[in-house]
Amino acid sequence: MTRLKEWFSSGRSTGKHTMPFVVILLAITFLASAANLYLPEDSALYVSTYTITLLGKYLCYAMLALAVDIIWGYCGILSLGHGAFFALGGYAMGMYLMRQIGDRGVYGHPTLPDFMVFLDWQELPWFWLGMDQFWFAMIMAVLVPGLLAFVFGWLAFRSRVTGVYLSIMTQALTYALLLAFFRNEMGFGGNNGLTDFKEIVGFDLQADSTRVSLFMITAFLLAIVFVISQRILSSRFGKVVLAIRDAESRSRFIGYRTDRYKVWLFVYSAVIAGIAGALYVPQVGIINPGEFSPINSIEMVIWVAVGGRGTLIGAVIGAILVNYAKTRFTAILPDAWLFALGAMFVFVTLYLPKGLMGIYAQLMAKRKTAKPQKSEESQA
Amino acid sequence: MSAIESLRETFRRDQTWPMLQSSQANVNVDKDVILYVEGLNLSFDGFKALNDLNLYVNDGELRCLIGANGAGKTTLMDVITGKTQCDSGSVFFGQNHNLLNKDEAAIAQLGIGRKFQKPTVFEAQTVFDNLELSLKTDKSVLPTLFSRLSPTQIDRIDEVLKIIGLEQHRFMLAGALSHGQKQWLEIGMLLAADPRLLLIDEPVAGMTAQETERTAELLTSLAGERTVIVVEHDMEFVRSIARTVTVLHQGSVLAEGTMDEIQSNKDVIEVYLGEEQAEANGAGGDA
Amino acid sequence: MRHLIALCCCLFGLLSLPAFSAESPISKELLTELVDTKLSKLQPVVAKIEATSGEDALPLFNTLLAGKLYYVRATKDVVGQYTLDGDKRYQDVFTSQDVNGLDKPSFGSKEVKKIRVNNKLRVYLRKAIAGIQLTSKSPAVREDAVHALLAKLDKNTVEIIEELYPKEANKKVKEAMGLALALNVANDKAATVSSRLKAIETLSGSLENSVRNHLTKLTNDDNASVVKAANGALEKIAQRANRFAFIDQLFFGLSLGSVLLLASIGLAITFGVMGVINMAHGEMIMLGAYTTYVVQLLMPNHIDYSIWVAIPAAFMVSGLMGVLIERLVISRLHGRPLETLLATFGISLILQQLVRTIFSPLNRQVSTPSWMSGSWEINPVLSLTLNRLYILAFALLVFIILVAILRKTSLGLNVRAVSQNRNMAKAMGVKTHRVDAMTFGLGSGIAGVAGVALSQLTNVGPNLGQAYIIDSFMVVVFGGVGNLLGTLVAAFSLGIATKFLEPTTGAVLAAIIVLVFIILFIQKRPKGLFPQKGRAAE
Amino acid sequence: MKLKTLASAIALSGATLIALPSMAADTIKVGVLHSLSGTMAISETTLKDTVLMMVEDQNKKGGLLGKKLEAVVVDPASNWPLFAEKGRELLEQEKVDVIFGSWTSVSRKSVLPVLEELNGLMFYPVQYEGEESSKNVFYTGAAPNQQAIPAVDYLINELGVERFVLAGTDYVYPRTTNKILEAYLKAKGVAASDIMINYTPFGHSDWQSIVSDVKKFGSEGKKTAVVSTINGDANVPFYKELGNQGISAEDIPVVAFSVGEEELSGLDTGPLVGHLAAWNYFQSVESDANEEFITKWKAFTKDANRVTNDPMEATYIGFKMWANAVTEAGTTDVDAVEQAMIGQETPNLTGGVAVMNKNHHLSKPVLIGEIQDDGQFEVVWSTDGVVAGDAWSDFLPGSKDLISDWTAPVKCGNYNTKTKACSGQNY
Repeated sequence: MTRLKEWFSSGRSTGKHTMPFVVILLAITFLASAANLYLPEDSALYVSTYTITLLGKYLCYAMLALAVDIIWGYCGILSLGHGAFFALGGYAMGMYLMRQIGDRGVYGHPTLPDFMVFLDWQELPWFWLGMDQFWFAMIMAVLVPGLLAFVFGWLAFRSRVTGVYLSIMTQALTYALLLAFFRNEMGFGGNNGLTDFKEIVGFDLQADSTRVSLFMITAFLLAIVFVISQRILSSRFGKVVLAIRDAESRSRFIGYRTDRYKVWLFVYSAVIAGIAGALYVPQVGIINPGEFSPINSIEMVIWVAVGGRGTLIGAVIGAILVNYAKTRFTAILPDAWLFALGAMFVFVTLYLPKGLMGIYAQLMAKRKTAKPQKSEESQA
Repeated sequence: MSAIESLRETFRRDQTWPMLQSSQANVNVDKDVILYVEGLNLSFDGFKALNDLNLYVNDGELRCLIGANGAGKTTLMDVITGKTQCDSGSVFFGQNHNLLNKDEAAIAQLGIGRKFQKPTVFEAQTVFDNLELSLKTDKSVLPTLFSRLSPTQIDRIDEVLKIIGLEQHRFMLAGALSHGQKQWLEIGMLLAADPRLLLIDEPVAGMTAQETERTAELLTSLAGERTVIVVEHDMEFVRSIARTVTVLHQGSVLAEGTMDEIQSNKDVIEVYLGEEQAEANGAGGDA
Repeated sequence: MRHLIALCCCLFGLLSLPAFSAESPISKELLTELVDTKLSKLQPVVAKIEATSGEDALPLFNTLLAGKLYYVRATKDVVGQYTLDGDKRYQDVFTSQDVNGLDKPSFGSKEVKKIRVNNKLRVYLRKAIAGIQLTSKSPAVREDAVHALLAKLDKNTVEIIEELYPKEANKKVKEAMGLALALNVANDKAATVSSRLKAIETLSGSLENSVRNHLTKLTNDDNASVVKAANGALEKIAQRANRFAFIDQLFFGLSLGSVLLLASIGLAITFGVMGVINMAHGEMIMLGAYTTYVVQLLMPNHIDYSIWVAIPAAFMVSGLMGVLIERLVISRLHGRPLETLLATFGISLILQQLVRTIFSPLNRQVSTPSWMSGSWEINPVLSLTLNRLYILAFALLVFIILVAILRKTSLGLNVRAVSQNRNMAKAMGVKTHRVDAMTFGLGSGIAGVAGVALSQLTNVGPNLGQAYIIDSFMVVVFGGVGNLLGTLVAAFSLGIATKFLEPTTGAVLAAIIVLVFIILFIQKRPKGLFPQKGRAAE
Repeated sequence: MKLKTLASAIALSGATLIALPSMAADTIKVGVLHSLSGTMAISETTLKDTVLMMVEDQNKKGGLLGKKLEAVVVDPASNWPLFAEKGRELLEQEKVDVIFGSWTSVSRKSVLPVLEELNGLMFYPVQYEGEESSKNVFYTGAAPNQQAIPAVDYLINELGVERFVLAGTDYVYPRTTNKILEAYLKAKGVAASDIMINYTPFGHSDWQSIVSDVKKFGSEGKKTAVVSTINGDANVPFYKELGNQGISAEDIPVVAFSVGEEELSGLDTGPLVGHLAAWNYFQSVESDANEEFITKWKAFTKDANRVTNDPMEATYIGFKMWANAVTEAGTTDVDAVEQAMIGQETPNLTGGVAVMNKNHHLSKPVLIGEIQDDGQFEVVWSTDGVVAGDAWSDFLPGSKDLISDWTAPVKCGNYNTKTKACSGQNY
């Protein structure tokens, strides 16, 4: 414990963006929330609930992007299946919310969710048991993705499935889950998924206050995840991870069991994705197998690519920007959106391998060289 | 299912994680032979890379391996360091460590360092980090996560930096180093881990004369408390450092002895020295 | 006004051939009745016509069955519609000469009305026609007629057959007739038990559905021995049927396999040989399918040949697109497979949206050439659909050609050289850039050709490619990257596995099981079924 | 006004689309919530165009309540959560007075809570599984008893079918419909062994084994028919396989509930002639209203080959009714319009009059058509009168006691006639 403390307190090479980022993030959150709750509707500065939910969604995506970046940007593992972990977390939350409906479903059945009633299931399947307890559901939300990631990673990394193979395998993984969750026999509501939620831990999901608090919780968790990740990656563990990315065999030859490092990083990333999913569901009000579709998972990767992989802040910025662009484009000219998205993929990979943060870094570098003292030259 | 098992395996109470066990379980060398390679065979579909190869290396010795391309020098190193599985034979480190049932990491933790033909360092990280990563410490996940540099470790790194002459570049990205410097850094990384046995593959390829000289000094200085095996084409270099030379040919040992013995050996002259000129030029060529 | 003129000229047309209605072998009254009655009441009328004018009604019935029978609103004359270079014209059903004479304009769509038929009527018509055709000249027609009649034998058909049976010369027809009579006897409670048993014996040799149905009915006959015999016969039939059912399933597996092979073989080159992940591979297939569509648009009157034009066309289109992509994007991302993956995925999005904007998001209609539609009836229980047979053959052909190209041609040599050691190949003076472009073009072109084949099986729509991309990656990885034979084996084994799983697990679960299997398999053998060995692989 | 929106737009910390300087005061806003991209775009773009056409039409007639109509189109991109988000955008940002939208059940279910929270008004124009009735939604498509049950009756009575294959895509509409049909058939005395149920995933393309199973099932003596709730893309390969395995409509007729003119335009109908579909509307129906509608449609889309289909008519009827209701109520206020809607009558395109019932479902005629070689349907049978849409099926154990009645005193979407309780309302 004390060890943990000093680990955090130790100022050693904490990312210089972390603090500003956290401050800005929380500031915006507070302002927006306050503006929504305490300003009258017709005030010029009023922030509509629509905006709040939208922002909340973006932040969930940001967290998801963070998860993708941690393994792709830092460890070079391109997962095209992170949507799976996101969705699993989401389903755990969804199941909890479903149970919360209780007998207020359209059929007024005390325990069974509506979709089970009209497909006349007799009693609750075993995996729904306990899901009416918030804490249990939340444990599941991190445990299930974590476990899946562990099993998959354990198998994949030990047998040294790497690079493109791994990407394709992850894609197959999420695709298989997609098919599975579409089946109504699975007991997850099939194509319709889980929806029509009423309340979460006793708070009415439709109330603005609930939405705002969900939004704030998301922001806080994002900040926390961000800081923890930052610390992990700047620890020696982080250095090993980078080492694995750049020269895996070399790292093995100096005595690191790279597969275990990868597994645990993968699990960590999956858990974050799961949390993001769990936060996402109550805010958008539905979870269905669509979240498993491989396309989604690939889209997440492009958020990171745009923002700049290998920098946590880049992932966050990328996720928010791309999704904001999506919201706007799809509203103005839907057809153009897919062209734009596609073009973004090509352009970024061709011309911005480091993403927006890359550009930023270049600008900074320029400014540095402009200044007189040139650390490296002086040493060389 | 397999998840459960792997979990159980990983979290068994009655044992410390294999990677937590002290890697430096003492190497038994009272026959003062540190490396036993016996009857090693390996073939890549048809082509016999190693052919009943036997090799014994004494503790603290500096041994040079020479041989034409495809003689199996690098493959031998691959097998010793666990990169490649051999078809048959046995490799023992000291008398008590069978290397064939260990993976690269375990072998490295036993104290066997390996330097590749073309230098591989972690280009995206600073020279300092490179050395820190290769320090001889507990290299399993959790300890690494919470580890902090101790003063002694920092001293050790500085020491190594001095040895390989990169003090000024400690905060430079390894990627920005010159070819020669990278070679040195890689050797430095081996030193930082202070191994019992170093396998060094063409250390002076592409080095300038002075660099080569210094490398020679370094390696000779290493011999003694460490065992060093060097693969090199540059005959001059070999002559300058070698006490014992082993000639490999078509995956098995052709001859062994001092440089002079080797040079007077008929079959060697036949199969190897004939080509040596070309080889040397080749080596000079890409310098 | 215009109507009036049209009317006049059509009347004039009628006058111009006064023989028209008189010539008709069916009385004008009946025809008018045919025109006037509602669809639901039509059947008795047809029956009457059949009864009165038998043989002569054949052309009328055929036209009616084909849904080409119209009548002129003005005169209530029945006419048959036919198309003469694109525009609809009307002809005398019986003499089949143009009603208005070819030199004059035909009726407008307002002047004629279609005489509608529904399933019930179709069934009746087929039977009627069959009845008439029992005495047809061609034995084939006669045989079909008998088979058509097997379903429901009524008294008078049996009588007809009975009197035809002895005279019948053609063996197969005689057989069929014998079957019909046997059926009749077997069902005939009046007949002696022994004769019935004998009849059942004959029946047990046949796989006809109708036979089985009758036998099933017989199993609750009041005569015990008949029941026993019937059960025995059914048993016998069932055994034979099952054997064929297995073959059937095997064929399904192979067919699915061929589809997978087609979809993935292009990838086997771009991914397998070049090591380039082309997420837009599916869209190459899609382009091929759309090319087929366009080709058919351009040659609407020669659908049968359209495929032969479409194949090279599709190859060119997708191939060129492939080269373009390679030059513009992939070549710049050399040695960065993950980036390539993303970029090509972007391209796939663009291509999809492109066809959406050009061809609309709706599925496009690609019609099947007549020689590809229908099925090869080996016997009543085993029939292989032609289009899938052809596609199976086609897939193998493409595979062989591809192997030949890689083994024999200089391109193939270069490709292999580059794929094994790029720098060395460069040093040896191989124009690696050109080779890359060519290889990628080849792979994409093949995908396009696959698209032509798939257009015969499934939707031609913007999402066509998406449906196959994951499967094809699975196939290539499972088979072992860089190994065409592996791809072949993988495709067929996966296809067959899926098809044999399906009956027990259902389609979805089968797909999932196969996927999971592959995932686990790759964990065990990361290099697939047929891995490349040696240092080259590292 | 403008200033305010502008200011708030800035206030929205840039994170939302800036409301186009809205003239909420002098136009009535009609929201269109149909996917224009993604998998559902195939079907939904048509409906978007239909609404735009109706709006244009209405404006030619001088709009409503002296105001012009303004269509606000958004694209939920076939992404279910986006339906909720875009729905909120329409109601909260754009302040639309009515929404025409959704195709799939899941998209409707996704947007439903938003509608009820913000008390919006939506018209849902697609045949669906029923088992729902919301105060804020009017269901102008067919409920199972307006499509499935008459179709089965037709099969039994007209074609003498004794065995049934219920084949569907594995999602809620086919599942529910087939459950209902199963119960109905059993009630009609069809043995369980004569009912074969089969589900396939979305876009299923390899139908060989299933079709051959159907063939076997149908070759066992009794007249067999397939009742298909197969959705969208999967149909083309399904029918192609049918054609190739030589299953003609005379042997085993297929009656489909999701195959309309639009789907047929995607395939070569030659081998399908005689197969059936049950709808409330067919383009081929001869009536002046229909004629006019079709010509208008072709003019609007500038495409002589564009076909019309049932969901379009449903949209048409819904729009007409809404327009009347608004004029009647003299306002676009949701609650007023909702009450005014009930009892609205609008002539169908196929003749007869559609009536909006207390349960927010329509009374419509049911037609059964046979596929013709020109990609159109030939009506071979139709109900004598109109059939009232039934929100809660009487053939499902869960819902046989439920009714929906949005007039006083019940005012409840799912009112249990046994317990006299109103369950599952969000307000």
